[in-house]
Amino acid sequence: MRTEVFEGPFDLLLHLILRDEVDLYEVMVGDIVDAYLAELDRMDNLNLEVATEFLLIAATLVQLKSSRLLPDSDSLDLDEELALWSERDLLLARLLECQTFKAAAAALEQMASMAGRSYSRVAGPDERYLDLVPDFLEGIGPDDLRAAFVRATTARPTPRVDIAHVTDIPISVDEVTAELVARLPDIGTVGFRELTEELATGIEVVVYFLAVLELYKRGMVEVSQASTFGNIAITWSGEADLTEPLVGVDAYEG
Amino acid sequence: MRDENIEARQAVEAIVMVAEEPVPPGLMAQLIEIPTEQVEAICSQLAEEYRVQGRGFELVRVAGGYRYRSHPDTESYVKRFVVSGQSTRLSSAALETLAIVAYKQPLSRAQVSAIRGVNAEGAMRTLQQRGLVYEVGRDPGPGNARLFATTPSFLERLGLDAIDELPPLVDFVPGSEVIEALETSLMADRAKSA
Amino acid sequence: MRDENIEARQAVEAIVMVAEEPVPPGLMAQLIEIPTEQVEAICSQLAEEYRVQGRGFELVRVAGGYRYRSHPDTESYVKRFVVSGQSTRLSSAALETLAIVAYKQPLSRAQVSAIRGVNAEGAMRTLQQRGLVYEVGRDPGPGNARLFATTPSFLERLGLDAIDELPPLVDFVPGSEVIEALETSLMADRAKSA
Repeated sequence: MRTEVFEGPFDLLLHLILRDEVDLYEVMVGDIVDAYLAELDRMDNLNLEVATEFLLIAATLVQLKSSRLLPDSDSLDLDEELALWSERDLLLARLLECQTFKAAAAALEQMASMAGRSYSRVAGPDERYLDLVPDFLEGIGPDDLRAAFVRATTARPTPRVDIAHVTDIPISVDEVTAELVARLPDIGTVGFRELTEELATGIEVVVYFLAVLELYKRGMVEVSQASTFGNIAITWSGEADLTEPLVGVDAYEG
Repeated sequence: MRDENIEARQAVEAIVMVAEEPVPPGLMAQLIEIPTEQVEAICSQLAEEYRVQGRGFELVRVAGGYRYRSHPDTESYVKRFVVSGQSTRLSSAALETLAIVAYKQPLSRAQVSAIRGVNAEGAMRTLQQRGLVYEVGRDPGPGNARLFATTPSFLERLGLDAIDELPPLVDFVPGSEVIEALETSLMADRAKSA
Repeated sequence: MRDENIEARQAVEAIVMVAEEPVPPGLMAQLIEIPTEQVEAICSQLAEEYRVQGRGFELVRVAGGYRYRSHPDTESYVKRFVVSGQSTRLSSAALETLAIVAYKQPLSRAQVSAIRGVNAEGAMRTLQQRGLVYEVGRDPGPGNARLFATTPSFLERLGLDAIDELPPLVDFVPGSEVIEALETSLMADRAKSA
């Protein structure tokens, strides 16, 4: 068994779902964000695409999840409902495909390790025949040589993308939730934009958004949005449920 | 006739012995001037002889041709001998990417990325560098994306003669319990609000 | 005792089969953990068996070690095979190694390995054997590593007058990479809207 290194959002999702047999909507998004951030921390080398793709998936999941968290989810119109269904189907199909190739990869590895017990003969003709050998460089020109050089030298180190702004995120959903519980009673009402304007990255904004969702789910804040895409007003409802531990808030059954 | 067959047998053994890559039976047939079927028959006969005689090597058919390789039972000794330069294991990311290319070839990097859900550039580059995957052409459609396929050396690494010897992909589709788990978890929302 | 001997015989056959150069009996003795005399005895026994069985290859002692080679009787076929050029295409690993030597010469094997990211011993040996690369001196620094360069015959085969006629590396623009990146993001967009 290799050490668990999650390659991307699908991988992590599969792992969380299959390991714990969890309801995607119960544990989920916060855990996935946190676990994914932890993985990003452990990667010393990250392609920016991975992070971007992750945000896309996270957004889809947040959308799916919030449709259940919000009390008026029954009033979704048919189009929105259908759209959610097709997103679900798409996600399911992709997860299945991902899982299929995981299993295929394991089988290939098995085959390779069986075949790897044997070593091929590569000695070639002995000296007696060497002067008969036609041009080894047949069909190879200077440009092919340059291409080979470039291949050999650029292939190895994967280009490093500066990811300081991604890996340096010091926050988790739990932490932000706790922070908001501490800050909001004094502030009263605050817009989501103001709350997040100092954040450097999209992932941090997602983390804040999830934290707000959790507080809303627990009845600790009221949220309202005047218009589509408008600023979300968050109001402390003053009913802190201090008997519930805040650790693992995301697993809380709402 | 009998002498001729002995000569052909010897020629097959000699040619495969000096080759650096699997030798296609058709090529041997041309060089020895016998039908390809006879080459094939000689090769299976030889392979069987080596097996019966308990040789430390075997004659195998991989990647479309015949080649000598050490017998798997001798692994521990040969391993000590060839310690240097042996390829390291592939990461699970590279392996999954390789599986996708193997089953879906030819395909573009973007298609691989779409299936894996993460960018596959790095893994594809590793596989190309290891000589397991190579560029076979361009997509005739818009964009003319480069298309990739597995190399003969990939077949050899897996001990396969041809790509259609891979176990069918359908064998790896998750079992119903896994599908159910995924489905339940994705559909929970629906069930609860119903 | 008899089983042990069978295992040792198999090990000898396997090691000599995968070796690229004659294998000293002392080395095999170490690897198999038997006396050198026993290795020698096994080798003469095997050579005799192959002779009696009329194999197309022989086990010979040359340059202080044992190696397999094609039987002299098969010469005409082996010649045809070698001349056909199918035996000896330069592998992509060898070509990349050659390119590194060509552009960075003179340099040591260790430096080649460091650039390629994999052990380059085997590839370097192939290139030397084929007269494309040769030893030009020793590194004056610590270790006194052997330094290698491409041969005049290499230049000749590439149709070059001097090594500085190789296409410059600086103006190499990885245009294809850029196109590929665009492709990927276009693909992602399509996936999103699907």
